[in-house]
Amino acid sequence: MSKKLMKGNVAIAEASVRAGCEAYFGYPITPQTELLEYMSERMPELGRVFLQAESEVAAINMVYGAAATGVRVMTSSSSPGISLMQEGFSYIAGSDVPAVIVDVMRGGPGLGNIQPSQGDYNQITKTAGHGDFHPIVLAPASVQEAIDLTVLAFDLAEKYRTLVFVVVDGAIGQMMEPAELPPMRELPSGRPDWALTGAKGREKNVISSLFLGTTELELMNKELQAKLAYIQANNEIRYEEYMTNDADLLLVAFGTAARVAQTAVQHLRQEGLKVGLFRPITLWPFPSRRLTQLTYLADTFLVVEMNAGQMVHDVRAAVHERVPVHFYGRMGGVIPMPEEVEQKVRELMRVVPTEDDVQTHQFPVKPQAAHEFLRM
Amino acid sequence: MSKKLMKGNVAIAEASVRAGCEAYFGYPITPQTELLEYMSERMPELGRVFLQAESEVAAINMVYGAAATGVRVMTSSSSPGISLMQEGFSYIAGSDVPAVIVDVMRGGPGLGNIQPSQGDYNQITKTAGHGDFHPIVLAPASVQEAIDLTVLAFDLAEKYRTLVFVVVDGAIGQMMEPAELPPMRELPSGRPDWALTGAKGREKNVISSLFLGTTELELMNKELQAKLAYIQANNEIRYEEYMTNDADLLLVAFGTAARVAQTAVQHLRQEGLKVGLFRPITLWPFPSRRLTQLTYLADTFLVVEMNAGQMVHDVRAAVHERVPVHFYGRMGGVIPMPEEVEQKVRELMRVVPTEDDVQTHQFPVKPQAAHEFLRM
Amino acid sequence: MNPAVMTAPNETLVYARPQSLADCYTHYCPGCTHGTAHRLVAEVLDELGLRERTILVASVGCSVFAYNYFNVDACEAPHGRAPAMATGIKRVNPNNIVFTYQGDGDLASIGMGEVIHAAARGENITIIFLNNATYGMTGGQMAPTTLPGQKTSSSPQGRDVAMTGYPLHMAELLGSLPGTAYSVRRSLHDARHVIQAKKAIRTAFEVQMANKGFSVVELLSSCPTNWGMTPEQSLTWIKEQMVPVYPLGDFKV
Amino acid sequence: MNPAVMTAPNETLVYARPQSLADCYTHYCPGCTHGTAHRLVAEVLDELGLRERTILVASVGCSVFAYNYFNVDACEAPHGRAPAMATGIKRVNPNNIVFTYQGDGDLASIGMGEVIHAAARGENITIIFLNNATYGMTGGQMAPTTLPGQKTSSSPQGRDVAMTGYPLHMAELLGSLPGTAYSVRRSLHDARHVIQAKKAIRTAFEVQMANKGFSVVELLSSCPTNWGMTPEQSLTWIKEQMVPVYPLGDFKV
Amino acid sequence: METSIIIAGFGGQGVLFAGQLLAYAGMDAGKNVTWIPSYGPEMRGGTANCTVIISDQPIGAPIVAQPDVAVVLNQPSFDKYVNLVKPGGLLLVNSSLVTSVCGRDDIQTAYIAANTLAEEAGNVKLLNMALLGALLARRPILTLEQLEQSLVNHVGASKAHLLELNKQVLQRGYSCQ
Amino acid sequence: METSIIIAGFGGQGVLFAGQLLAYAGMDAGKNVTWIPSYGPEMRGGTANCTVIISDQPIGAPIVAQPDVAVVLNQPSFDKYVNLVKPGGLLLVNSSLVTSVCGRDDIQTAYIAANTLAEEAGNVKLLNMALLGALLARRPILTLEQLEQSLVNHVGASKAHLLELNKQVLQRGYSCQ
Amino acid sequence: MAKGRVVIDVERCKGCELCRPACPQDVLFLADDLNSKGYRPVILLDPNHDCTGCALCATVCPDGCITVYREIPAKKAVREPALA
Amino acid sequence: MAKGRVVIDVERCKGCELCRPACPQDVLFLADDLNSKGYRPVILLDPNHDCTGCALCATVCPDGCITVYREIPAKKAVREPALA
Ligand SMILES: Cc1ncc(C[n+]2csc(CCOP(=O)(O)OP(=O)(O)O)c2C)c(N)n1
Ligand SMILES: Cc1ncc(C[n+]2csc(CCOP(=O)(O)OP(=O)(O)O)c2C)c(N)n1
Ligand code: SF4
Ligand code: SF4
Ligand code: SF4
Ligand code: SF4
Ligand code: SF4
Ligand code: SF4
Ligand SMILES: [Mg+2]
Ligand SMILES: [Mg+2]
Repeated sequence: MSKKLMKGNVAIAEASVRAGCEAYFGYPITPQTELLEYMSERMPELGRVFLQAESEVAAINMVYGAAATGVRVMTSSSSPGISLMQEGFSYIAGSDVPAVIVDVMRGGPGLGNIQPSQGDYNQITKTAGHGDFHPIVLAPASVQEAIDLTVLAFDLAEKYRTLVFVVVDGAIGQMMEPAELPPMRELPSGRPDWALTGAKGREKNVISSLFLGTTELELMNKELQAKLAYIQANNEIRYEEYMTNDADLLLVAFGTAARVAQTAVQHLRQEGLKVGLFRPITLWPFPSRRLTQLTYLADTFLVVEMNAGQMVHDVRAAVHERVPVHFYGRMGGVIPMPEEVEQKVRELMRVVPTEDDVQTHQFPVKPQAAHEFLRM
Repeated sequence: MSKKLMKGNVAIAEASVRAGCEAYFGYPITPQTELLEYMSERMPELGRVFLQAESEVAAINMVYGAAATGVRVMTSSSSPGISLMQEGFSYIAGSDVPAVIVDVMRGGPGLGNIQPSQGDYNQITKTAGHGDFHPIVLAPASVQEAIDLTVLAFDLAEKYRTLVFVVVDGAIGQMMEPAELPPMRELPSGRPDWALTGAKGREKNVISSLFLGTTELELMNKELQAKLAYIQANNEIRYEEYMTNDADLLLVAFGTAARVAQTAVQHLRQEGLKVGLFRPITLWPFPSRRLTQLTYLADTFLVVEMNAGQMVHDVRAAVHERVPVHFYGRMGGVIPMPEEVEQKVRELMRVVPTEDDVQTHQFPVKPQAAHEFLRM
Repeated sequence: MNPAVMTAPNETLVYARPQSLADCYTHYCPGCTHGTAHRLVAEVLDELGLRERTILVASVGCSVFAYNYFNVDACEAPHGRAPAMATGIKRVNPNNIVFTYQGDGDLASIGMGEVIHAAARGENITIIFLNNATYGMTGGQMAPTTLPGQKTSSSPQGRDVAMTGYPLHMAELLGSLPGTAYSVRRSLHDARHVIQAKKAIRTAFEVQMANKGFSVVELLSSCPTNWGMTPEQSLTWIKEQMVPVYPLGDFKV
Repeated sequence: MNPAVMTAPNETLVYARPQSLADCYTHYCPGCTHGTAHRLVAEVLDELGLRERTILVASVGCSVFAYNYFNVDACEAPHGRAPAMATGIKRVNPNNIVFTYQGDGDLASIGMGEVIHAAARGENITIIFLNNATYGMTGGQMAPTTLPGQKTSSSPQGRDVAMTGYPLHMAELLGSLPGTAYSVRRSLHDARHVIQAKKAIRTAFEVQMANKGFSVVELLSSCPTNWGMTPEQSLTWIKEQMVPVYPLGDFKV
Repeated sequence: METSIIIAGFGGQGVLFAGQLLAYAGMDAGKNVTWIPSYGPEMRGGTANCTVIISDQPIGAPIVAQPDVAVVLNQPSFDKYVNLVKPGGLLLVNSSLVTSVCGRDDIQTAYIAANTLAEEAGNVKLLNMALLGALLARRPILTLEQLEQSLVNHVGASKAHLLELNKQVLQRGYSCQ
Repeated sequence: METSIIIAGFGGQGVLFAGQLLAYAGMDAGKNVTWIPSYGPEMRGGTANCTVIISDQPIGAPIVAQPDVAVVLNQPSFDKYVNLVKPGGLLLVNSSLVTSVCGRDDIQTAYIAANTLAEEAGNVKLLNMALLGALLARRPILTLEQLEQSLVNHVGASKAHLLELNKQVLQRGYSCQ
Repeated sequence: MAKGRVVIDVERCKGCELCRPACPQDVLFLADDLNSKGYRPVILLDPNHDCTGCALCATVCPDGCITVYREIPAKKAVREPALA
Repeated sequence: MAKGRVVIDVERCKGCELCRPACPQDVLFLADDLNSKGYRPVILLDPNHDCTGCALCATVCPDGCITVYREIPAKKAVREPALA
C-alpha cells in the first residue's frame, strides 16, 4: 500500500480498525476529537460498534464491559478525561481484561489549554488509578509510528490481558504526515474462554476486581505483579537510538520532544558536537537497563520533556549518579524549539550551570520568596 | 485537656472541626465512613456545613467551590473514591485554592477490598491528576499524629494555597488510641482577598485553571513549580527517626508499616542488631536529603510498605547506589507482622538474598512463564 | 442440584430453588429481601430459559457479590457504573440478555448519570433496582431515596428535606424518558407483592428479549440491619412508610 | 463605561449595554446567541441590583470564558460539575446569588448527575442552560439534545434514535423534581422570545433571592458555525426545528 | 510490660465492645493502649474480632501474629486462634458455643460457659462481660474495679440501666473457675 | 534540502487547506512532509496558522521558530512573523489586508493583493491559491504542475467544480509580480 | 384441602422468621438448636398434616431455603411446573 | 412616531446581521469596510429619521453593540430606565 497524508488522530483511528477493534466508546475532547469523529463514521460502516458515551466515566466503563466479553475495544481522550477514567482503569487492571486507551495529552493542570503537552506521564506510567499496577505505555513520535504502535497495543493488550496506553501529545494528534496503513485484519471468529458470552455448556465466567479476603487479594496482586515483571522481562521494552554510538552528551526524550531533540542533534552534529538521542518508545516498561549502559558512553544526559520534569525521574533512577542528568522542559503547551535545546546543550558541553536545571532539583538552591509565587 | 480513646477516623474529623473547617462534603466509603458520619452530626451542631454529595466527583467539586470562597474545607474518601477525584484535584491545583483531602487507603486495584493498604502512594504523591503538580502529603502513624497533622494540613493548605492530603491506611482510620485534641479555634471573621464573595467595592475575583495561551499557561505552571520548590525548601519536610544514631540497617516506612517496623526495631535491638527506623511524615515533599545523609551511617536500607513497592522508588532515588535498598511489602490489605520484618532484617544482615527483593527489581532475575501469571 | 429436592411418588414439586440461583450461602443479613429479589430473578431466568444467555452486571452495595449468587456469566461494575458496563456488553453481544442489579445508592446517587443516559439511549438492557432507602453495605447512610425524617447514620437528626432534598422517584423519572420501554415499581413486603414483583421482572426480561429497549423494575426492599428492626418489622415499615412515598405502579409499560 | 453612551439633552437612553457585562470583546462566533443570553443575564443582574452579590460558575463549552464576560466574581468548573461547584459556594455563602451557565453537553451529558442532584436537593441556585443541540466548542459533535436525524460531526449520518437514543428534555426532567422551584424553557430566536427569555431569567433569580430553591431556565440557542448556517438561518432553524421538539413553556413555576 | 489480647467471635456477640472496654480501662489506668477491629463482609452476623494492646511503653504494631491472650467466643475463632496464642499465653474459651478442647500444654486454657452464665444472670448478651471477668481473674493487667469504673465512665446514658447487670456478670465471670 | 513554511491568517481564509495542499504535493513528489496546525479559541474567525515542512530528509521537529517562508494573510500575522523569517527567507504578504511594509533587507518580500486577485478571478475565497502560486514562483520547491496535480488528487468530489477556478487563481498568483 | 409438605434447608436458613407469618396454616417454628452459622433455623412441625403446599412460605423466603411438595390428587397425576 | 437613534459599537460588531431583520424600520446596513477584527460591521443609515428607538435591534444583538436613544416628547422629559 502507498502512503497517505494523515492526521495522527485519524491514523490511530484507522489503525485500530485494521487491528481488529470491534468497539469504540468515547467522549469528545480536544485535541483528540477527530479520532472519535472518524470512528463515528467508520465503525458503523463496518457494522462495528461506535458509541459516544455521556462522559469519560461512562466511556471507560463501557470499555470495561465490552472488554469483559473478549472483543478488542478502545477509547481515546485527553488529559482531564484521562483523570476521570482512573477508577475504571484500576478496575480493568484488577480484573485482567485487555483494553486500549489513547491519550492525546494537552496542557494542564486543570482545564489548562488544548496545546500539546506531556504532562500525563506520571499519571499514566506510575499507576493509572488506585492500587498497584502499571499499564503498558507506548509513545509514538510520528504518524507512522502511531499507526504501528496502535496495532501493537491491541496485540499486547490481548497477549497480557492488560491495559495498554498509546500516548501522544496534541501535536502528533493534530499533525499530518505521510504514512502507510497496515492491511485490514479479519476479525476473530470466537472469543477467549474467560470472556462473558453466556454460560452455555460451560461453567460460568466472572470478571471482577473484588477479592474480599486479604489472602485472595494479595494473591491476585502477586499474580498481577508477576505479570508486570514478566512483561518487563519479556522483550516488551522498546526504544530507539539516534547517533548514540559516539555521543558525549545524550538527549533523552519521547514523542514530539524527541523529534525536536533529533533536529537539535542534527544541527549540533554539524557544529561538531557529539550528541545523540535516546528515545524511549515504551514509557512503561521503561528502558532503564539500556540507559544504564549508555552511561558508559555519554558523560552527560539531558532530558527534554514537554512538562515540568517527569520522565527525568525515571532516567535519574536508571542512571543514578553515574553521570549528571540535566533537564530542559517547557510547560503549558509550549513545544520546545530545537534552537532552545541546542543552546542548552552548548551550555552543558561547556559545563556552564544554568537556571533551568536548578529549578528542577529537589531542593532549589535559592528558595524563592513567598510573594514570588503567590499569583493573585 | 486529657486524653480520649478515639478512632482515627473520628479523631481526624474532630481535629478538622477544631482547626476551623467550615464545610465538609463527602461520600460514604469504607474504611473512611465514620469520618463522614461524625461530621454529619458535628457540623450542623456548630452551624457549619455538612453535605453528603451524590458522588466523589460531586464532592470534590463542592470542595472546589467552597474553597474558592476562601473557607477551610475538607473531604475524605478511600482509594476508588480518590481515583474519581483526580480531575477535581487537578483543577484545584491549577487554580491555587486551598483544600484538605483525607484518604483512608484500602486494598486495590479496582474494588479490591476494605482492608488497610498504602497502595495510593504513587497516585497521590506523583501527581494527583493530569498535569504537573504535587499536593503536600502528610502521613500520620498514630491517632494523635493524625489529629496533629490534620490541623497542620489546614494551615499548610491556607499558607500555600494548595491541596494537602492526610493519608492513612484503613488501620489507622479504624484503630482506637488515646489522644488529645487541640483546643477549638475561632473561625476567622473575614475571607482572603482573592476569594469569591461577591465583587462589592472591589475588582471582581476569578478562580480558574484555564489559561488558553501557551505563554500564560506556562507562566502559571512556572509559578506553580516555584511554589512547589518553595514548599520543598521551606522547612515543610517532616520525618521522624528512631534509633538511627548507630544503625547499620535502616528501615524506612510510613504509617502503620512504620509502627510495625518500630516494633521490629525494638525486638531486633534486643537481639543486639543495630537497626533503626526512618519514618517520612511528609510523603511529598519527600525527605530525600536526610535519607541521602543516612547512607553515610547505615549500610543497608530496607523499605517496608503495604503495597508492591512504591515509596521504595523515592528512597532509591534519594540514595542512588550508595547503599543497597531492599524492599519488603505486603499487598491486598495485609498488614505485615513485626516478625516478618524481623526475619527479613536478619536475612539481610547476614547478606542472604531473598525471594522478595528479587520480585521488586525492575528486571526480575528469572522471568516467569506465561502460564504462571494468567489467572483464569 | 439441591439435595432437598427429593419428590415422593405421590407428590408433585410445587416449589424448588431455581437453577439460575447458585447453590451457595449468601452473606445477606437474615430477612433481607435482597435474597428474595435474587430468587425472583433466578426463577424468571429459569422460566424464560435464559440462564445460558444471560450476563449479570453486579454493582457496589450489599449485592456486590451477586456475581457469586447467580449461575450466569457475570461481572462486577464500579460503584454506579453498571448501566455503562452493561451498555458496553450489550452493544458487542446483542444476543445476550444483559441485566444490572443495583441498589439505590448505586443507581440513584453516584450512578444517576449512567442510568439516565442508558434509559435515554433506549439501551436494550434490564435493570433490577433495589430501593431500601439507605446505603446498606457501608452501614446505613442516607441515600437519595431515604424518606423525609428518616434517621440514618449520616442524617442522625432525620433527613431534613430543606438541607438534603427530596426522595428521588427513579421509576417515575426513568419512565418519563422515551427510550424507556418498561418502568414499574413493586414491593417485596409480602407474598402477594412478591408474586407481583416477579411478574414485573418477567415482563422486563421479555421486553429485552423483544428488543424493545430499556426496562427497569424498582423493588422496595428491606434493610432490617440498618433500619434497626426485625425482618418482620422491616416488611411492615416498607408497607406503611415506604409505599406511601413510593407508590407502586407502572410508569411506562 | 461604554463611550458610545453619550445621551443628547433632548434624548432618553432606551438601551445601553448592562454594567454587569464586562466591557470586552467575546470570542463567540458572529450571531451566536450565547452572547444574547449573556446580555440578558447581565441586564437582569443590573436591574435586580445583584452584581455585587453574585458569583458565576462558568462551565466547559463555548461559554467557558463567561467568567471574563461578566462583571461579577466568577469561577470555572470542570466539565459538567458546575452545579456541584455552585453548591459548594452557595452552602458556605448563602447570601450570595450563585448561578451556573452551562451548555447542553455540559449539563445534559457529562453533568447529568450533578444537575439532577442539585435540583433534587432543592439547592438554592440558578442555572442558565443553553441548549444548542450540539457540542459547540469541540466542533459540533452530537449532544444528548441533538435532534433526531440531525447531522453532527459524530453522527455523520444524522442522529439515529435507535442507536443513540432520544433527545433529553431537561426543563421537563428538572421540573419534575420536588426540589425544583422554577423550570422553564424559552428561546432566543427573535426579539419577542428574547424578551420572554429575559423575564424568565429574572424570575429565576427572584426565586433564588426568595430562597425558594432550585431554578433553571433552558434557552434554545443557536450555533451557526457548527450547524453550517448563517446566523439568520440558525434562528429560523431554532424556530422551525428545535421548538417543535423542545416546546417552550413553564414546567415548574 | 505489654499484653496483646485478641477477642474473636460472631458479629453481635459484643466482641468489639469488650475490647473497647479493656482499652478504656487501660487508658484510664494511665497505660498505652490500642484497639483495632476487623470484620467480615456481613453487616449482621459473620465474624468479628479485635486486637487490644495494653502496654507501659509506646505501642508499635497495633496487630499481632501471636497474642498473649485469645478470647474465643465461637468455634471458628477457636479453630483460628488455638495454635496462635503465644507460649505461656492464655486461651479463654466460650464453652457454651465451642465444643473443642485445646490440646496444647504450653499455654493456660480456661473454659467458661459464658452464654449460660450470662443468661442465668438475666441477659445472654452480656456473655462478653463474663469472659472479661474471667480474663482479669487470670491476667491481672487491670483490676476488676478499674474495669467497672470504665464501664461507668464509658457506657452511654441509654445503656445506664444495664450497668449493674454488667457488673454482676463481670464479677461472676471473675469468680468462675 | 528542507523548507519550512508558515501560513498564517484569520480562520476562514483557507490557511489550513493551503498548507495541506503543499504537503500533499510534497508527498506526491516523494518528499518527506509534515503539516501541523494551530488555532485560537474561536470556532469561526480568530487566528489560524499552519506549519509545513518539505524535506528530502526525515523530518524532526514539525514546528519551527524561524520559517524559511512565511505567508501572511492578515495584519496580525504580518506583525507576528515579519521578524521571524530566517535571513535569506521569503515573506509573502497579502497586501489586500496588510498595509504595513517590511523593513528588513535580509529577506525577500513580495506583496500580493490576493483578495483582489482572487475576487477578480471570480471567487475571493481562493485568495489562498493566489498566494500559493506566488510562493512557487519564488521558491521552486515544487512545480506548478505538481501542485495542480495534487489539487486534482485531493480535492473532494463536492468541490470538483471549483477545480478549474482554483488552477486559474494559482496561475495568476504564479505570474504575479 | 390439598395436602402438602415443605423441606427446609436448615443450614441455609437464617432464622429470619419471615416464612412464619406468611404461612396460613401456622406449621413453621423455630428450632431449638443453632445451625453451623449460628442461626436458629425454621422447621416444619405439622403433626396434623395441615400444610397445604401453598408455597407462600417459599415465596417470601429470602434465602430460598424451602422446597414445597403437594400430594397429587388421585385423578390428576401429572407434575406441575414450579410456581408461576 | 417617536424618533430614535442608535449608536453601534463598530469595533465590537461581528456583522452577524441579526439586527437587520429585527429592525422594523430597515435602517441598518452592513458597512463597506472591515473592522480591526475582520468583520463588516452594521451601521445606521437613517437619512429620513425613520428609527423609532424601539430597541428591537439591541434586543437581538448577541454582542451588545447597540445603544439606543429616543427623543423626549415635549410633555415628558423624565428619563426612562433601560428596557425592561
Ligand atoms: C467509588 C466508590 N464510592 C463509594 C464506595 C462505597 N460504597 C460501597 S457500597 C455503597 C453504598 C451502596 O448502597 P446501595 O447502592 O443503596 O446498596 P445497598 O447496600 O443498600 O443494597 C457505597 C457508598 C465504593 N465502593 N466506591
Ligand atoms: C472532562 C472533559 N471532557 C471533555 C472536555 C471537552 N469539551 C470541552 S467543551 C465540550 C462540549 C461543550 O458542549 P456544550 O456544553 O453543549 O457547550 P457549547 O459549546 O455547545 O456551548 C467538551 C466535550 C473537557 N474539557 N473536559
Ligand atoms: S445491610 Fe441491609 S441491605 Fe445489606 S444485607 Fe443487611 S439487611 Fe440487607
Ligand atoms: S461554535 Fe457555536 S456555540 Fe460556539 S460560539 Fe460558535 S456559534 Fe456559538
Ligand atoms: S406450603 Fe403453605 S401451608 Fe405449607 S408451610 Fe408453606 S406456607 Fe405453610
Ligand atoms: S424465611 Fe427462609 S430463611 Fe427465613 S426463617 Fe423462613 S426458611 Fe429460614
Ligand atoms: S431602534 Fe428600532 S427602529 Fe431603530 S434601528 Fe433599532 S430596531 Fe431599527
Ligand atoms: S446584531 Fe449586533 S453584532 Fe450582529 S450585526 Fe447587528 S450590531 Fe453587529
Ligand atoms: Mg440501598
Ligand atoms: Mg451545546
